[in-house]
Amino acid sequence: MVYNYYPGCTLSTKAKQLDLYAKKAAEALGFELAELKEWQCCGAVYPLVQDEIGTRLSSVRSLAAAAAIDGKLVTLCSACHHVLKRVNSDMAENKEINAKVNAYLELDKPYQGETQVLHYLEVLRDEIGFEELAKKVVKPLTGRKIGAYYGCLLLRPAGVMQFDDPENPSILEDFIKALGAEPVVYDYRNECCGGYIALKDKSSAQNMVSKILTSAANKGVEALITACPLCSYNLQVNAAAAQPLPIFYFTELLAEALGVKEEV
Amino acid sequence: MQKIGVFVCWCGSNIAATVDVARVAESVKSIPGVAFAADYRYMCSEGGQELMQKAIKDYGLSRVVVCSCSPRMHEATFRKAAQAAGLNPYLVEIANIREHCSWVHKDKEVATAKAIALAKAAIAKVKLNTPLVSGESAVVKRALVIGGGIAGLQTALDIAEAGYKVDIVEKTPSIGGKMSQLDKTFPTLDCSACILTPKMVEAATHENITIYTYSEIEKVSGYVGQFEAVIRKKARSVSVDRCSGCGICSEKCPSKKAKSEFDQGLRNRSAIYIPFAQAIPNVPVIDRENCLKFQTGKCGICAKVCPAGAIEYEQEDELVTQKYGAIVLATGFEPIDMAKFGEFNYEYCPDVITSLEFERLTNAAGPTQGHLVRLSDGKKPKSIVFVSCVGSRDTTERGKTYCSKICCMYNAKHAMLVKEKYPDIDVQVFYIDVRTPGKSFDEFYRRAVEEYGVQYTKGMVGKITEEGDHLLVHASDVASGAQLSVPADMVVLATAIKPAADARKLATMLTASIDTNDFFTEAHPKLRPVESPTAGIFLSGVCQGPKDIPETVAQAGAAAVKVLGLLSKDKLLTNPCVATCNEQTCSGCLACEKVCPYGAISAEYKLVNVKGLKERRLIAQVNEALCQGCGACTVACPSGAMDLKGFSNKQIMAEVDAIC
Amino acid sequence: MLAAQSTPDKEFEQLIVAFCCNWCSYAGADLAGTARRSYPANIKIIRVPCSCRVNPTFILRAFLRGADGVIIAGCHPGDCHYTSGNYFARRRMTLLMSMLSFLGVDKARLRVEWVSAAEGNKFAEVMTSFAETIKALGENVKLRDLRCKK
Amino acid sequence: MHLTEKEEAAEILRISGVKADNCMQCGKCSAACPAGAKMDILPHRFVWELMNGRVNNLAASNTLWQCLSCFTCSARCPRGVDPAKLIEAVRLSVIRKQGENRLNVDELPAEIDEMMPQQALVSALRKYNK
Repeated sequence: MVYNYYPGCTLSTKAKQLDLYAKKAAEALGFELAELKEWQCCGAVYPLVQDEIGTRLSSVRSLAAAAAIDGKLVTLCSACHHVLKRVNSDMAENKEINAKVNAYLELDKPYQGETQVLHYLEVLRDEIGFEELAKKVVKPLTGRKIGAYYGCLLLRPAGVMQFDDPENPSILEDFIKALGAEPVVYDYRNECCGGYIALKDKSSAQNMVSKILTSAANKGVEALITACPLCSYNLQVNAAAAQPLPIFYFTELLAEALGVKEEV
Repeated sequence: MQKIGVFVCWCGSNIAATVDVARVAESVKSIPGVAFAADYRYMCSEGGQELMQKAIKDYGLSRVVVCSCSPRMHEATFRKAAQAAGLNPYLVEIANIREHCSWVHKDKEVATAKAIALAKAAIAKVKLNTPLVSGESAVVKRALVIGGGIAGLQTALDIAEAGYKVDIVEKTPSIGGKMSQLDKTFPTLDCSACILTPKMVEAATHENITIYTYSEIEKVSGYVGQFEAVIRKKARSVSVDRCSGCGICSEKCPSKKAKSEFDQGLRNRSAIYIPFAQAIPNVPVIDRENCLKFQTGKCGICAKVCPAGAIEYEQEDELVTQKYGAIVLATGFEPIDMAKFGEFNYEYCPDVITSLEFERLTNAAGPTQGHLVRLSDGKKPKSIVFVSCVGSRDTTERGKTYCSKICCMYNAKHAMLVKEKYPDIDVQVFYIDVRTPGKSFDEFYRRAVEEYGVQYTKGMVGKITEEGDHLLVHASDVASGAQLSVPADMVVLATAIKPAADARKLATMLTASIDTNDFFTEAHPKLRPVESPTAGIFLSGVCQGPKDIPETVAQAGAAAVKVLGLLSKDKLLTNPCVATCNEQTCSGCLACEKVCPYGAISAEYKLVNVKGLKERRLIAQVNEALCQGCGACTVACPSGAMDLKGFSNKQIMAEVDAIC
Repeated sequence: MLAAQSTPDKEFEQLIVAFCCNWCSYAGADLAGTARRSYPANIKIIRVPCSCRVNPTFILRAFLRGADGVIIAGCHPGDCHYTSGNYFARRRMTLLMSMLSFLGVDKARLRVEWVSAAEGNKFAEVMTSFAETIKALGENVKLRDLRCKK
Repeated sequence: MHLTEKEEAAEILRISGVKADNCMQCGKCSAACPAGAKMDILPHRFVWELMNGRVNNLAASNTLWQCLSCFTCSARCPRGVDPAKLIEAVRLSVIRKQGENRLNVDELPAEIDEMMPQQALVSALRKYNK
């Protein structure tokens, strides 16, 4: 199986590991991530108002490109996934946005939101299956207490993202279980890390991150996993007074459990 | 030539403000057959009816059309009025120019034109109406009440007291319902069990009442006055006759891991169990899923210890068939599931509980003997937060759009009971609005604030987190516009209520209407609140909509009165709008028989007059007592022989022609 | 896609016939009235005991007489007052729709909807959306008996 | 063309696509807003002002710059109102005016560190700059 793949800008620079481990793990699991030829930055934040058309265009170009191949597009970065998925939903549901975007882009075939945007985790859960994944694990992470840090963008708004229960998600816990480790549920796993506020107001980010880390540590979490480069950054850099925890991209643990981490 | 009278109602300004009623009357006058047309302020009033009756006599009217509100509202009224003036009641047609016209259109021109079109359709139809005569059917003098909570018990008792037989079918092992789980009741704070148990005993000992517990309705057929229900008596595995209720079996039962349904899962029960001390009947039931004897074949201890030899492992479900004149639905409610509301941490924190769990926790007969303690560590809480509207007034797919109605009052009750017993516990209630209409209700709530010092904060709770050994309630204070983080040892969620899970299944079985929330629909929201639109089906208690105990009891009594009104009749008039077969054209193919849901059509050899010759042919025969008048057969009939009285092919075709 | 559609020279006066079953949809229409939920006035309701009472010939007759659309509204599946009438209606109307397609008439001119007695809002929404569909489809020219044209 | 405050509020509601009238002021959006500690106008209050046709004090509020678009408010609202979209609409109405950018490109180098991902820079520029 070959999936169209949208890496996004951060995965080519600061978050290379997220991308590399994902590709290695995919190989071990028997699928391939084929990078879209000419993808552009998704814009990092979803334009929340209806009259922002220009900021939706780059996402639509990638979505349309995937539609022209086989109609599936796999993402890894939470932000890219969020933006692509929501813009895609606008193209399918919002007549006004659809008409304006198509009028501007003049694609060969008007784009109607037909591409299925899949997060890498959804590929694992829905296309491969965690049970299958568990069978392919060669170095189970037995005894490790891992906390899933979901953050915001994968889960909310649930109606559009259709990813998991936004208040009580389980996909990452099931993933951790499949790798042989012990998932630890803590209260702040779906709370915001502060995101881009780290630029303008570090203390806000520090306040939020310390709540997350403390909540996780109190439940006995030994390491956190995430799918988002910005979350990963905040959790590491803005820990402030809280006890720091090792932060991994989920793909790194995946590669480790599949025995392909060393190859990177 | 027909002489048709057309009466256009103003309905005060309800119709007249949007429809030019005079113009409607004027414009139909020229239609052939219309002998009289007039408009009147209120056709349903005595004056309006007199106007119609006078016109029938003065003009020798043979047909009547009333342009007014929905026929579902006043068709019966106008038919009766016409009948009093000597006209067959089925020669009256209604043009619905209120609900379907004046109330949904704003432009007077447009609405008037539509009203005229609807009047013309009714005139076209009424020309083809034929006089119809109702048949009669007998009434079985016995009522069925589905549900043995306070609603069902009250309805059954009222019917039984009037001298009629009633059967109560309750799906759990005991009657009593949700009220038996409650500790105290608002606004009087009297003990729930103290007022309920006497009623349970009264019902159980009443000579006119038969109670089927641990039983469910399997099937219902028939119609008003003549229902037939099949009741499945689930195998109790214990003989009701021999058991003395001593309880040794439960005590000795080695399987004690099942969650007690009655205690909301807060304690375990044995596999053979009586749900609660005052249960009626006071006879245990074996929960076969958890019984070692049934699961492994080994054990059998209960049979060995039972001094009465009442244990019957070989018992099987039993089906009882019974005829009833009327059926009352009293299926009650249950709290919604908290699974979709992860932000309240109900799944992970034992000290976040629902209000019904709180009732069990404060009940002297409950799992803690009434001692208010935390489920996590058994310690007495120093502070409790109550959260209102959890899932109520929620238009997202997580919750219920309606107000659950009882929560504001029980929150005040719970808060007050805590303060009364433990003045040192801090109690805070978070609310969106406090809704306390009802006798002595607002006074009750204010007492919690003014006398007991319960802190009421307007604002919703957004998240509950665990911080060490206590909880942190993240809420907002809407009045001051601030965020609050309130430490609490226990949080009680006032969860929305929803109709019992089997309501939908019963609605389908009984063809009783149900709304989008699965509450049973009443025949009219104001004027017929305890009747289902389906004749002979009545509604009692929360299955019709959220209610507290006083309202439930009042409605239960009202439902009983309606049942008595029905049972006191010896005969009922049947709907004369039934199918009829034209023997001349019937080919005897019996396509009609296959689609009839009531088995009302049979085949019969008959001598038929064909072009002057008598011929013996197979003909479809309609049993008018069984036919309910749906008309399925009329469409299935390939020869067009089958027709429906009151909604005949010609009549509907005439309406189509008049409209198009 | 929208641009491909030609706009008619002038608004045509649509005519829509709605057959409503007495127990659910007619009551739903009543509720729409009680709740003052507006819908286009060119929808005229004919009361039938059950959606299964609607003979396909009534519908064809309406089209012949110049109706631009016909809608059958009945109880939700499983909720039929007569247990199974709406299932008959559904099957019959599916067949009628394919016949309409065969005749070269857009089958969207005929619609079957389930509206319960409690769904006043839905009744108004369904009628409004059907009227929009018919408006987009334009006048019923194909099936109309031109001699019936008023 | 100069809009009155009421017209401006109506315009905000239009471009946001949010039905603010569905709000019943329960305050659930504000209750657990992770950025609420530093907001001068909490989300429920923000919706309330717009429902009542007021926008001027919202445009001057720091809520615009504190909101992180984490959508916690949107996810928990029992009435399907989306406060995050309303905040974004007002924020845009401010930075679309000339000279109102909150973050300029030349300020960036001073704010970033070695580890900071591109995603943060792009997001911040999108949110604070037009």
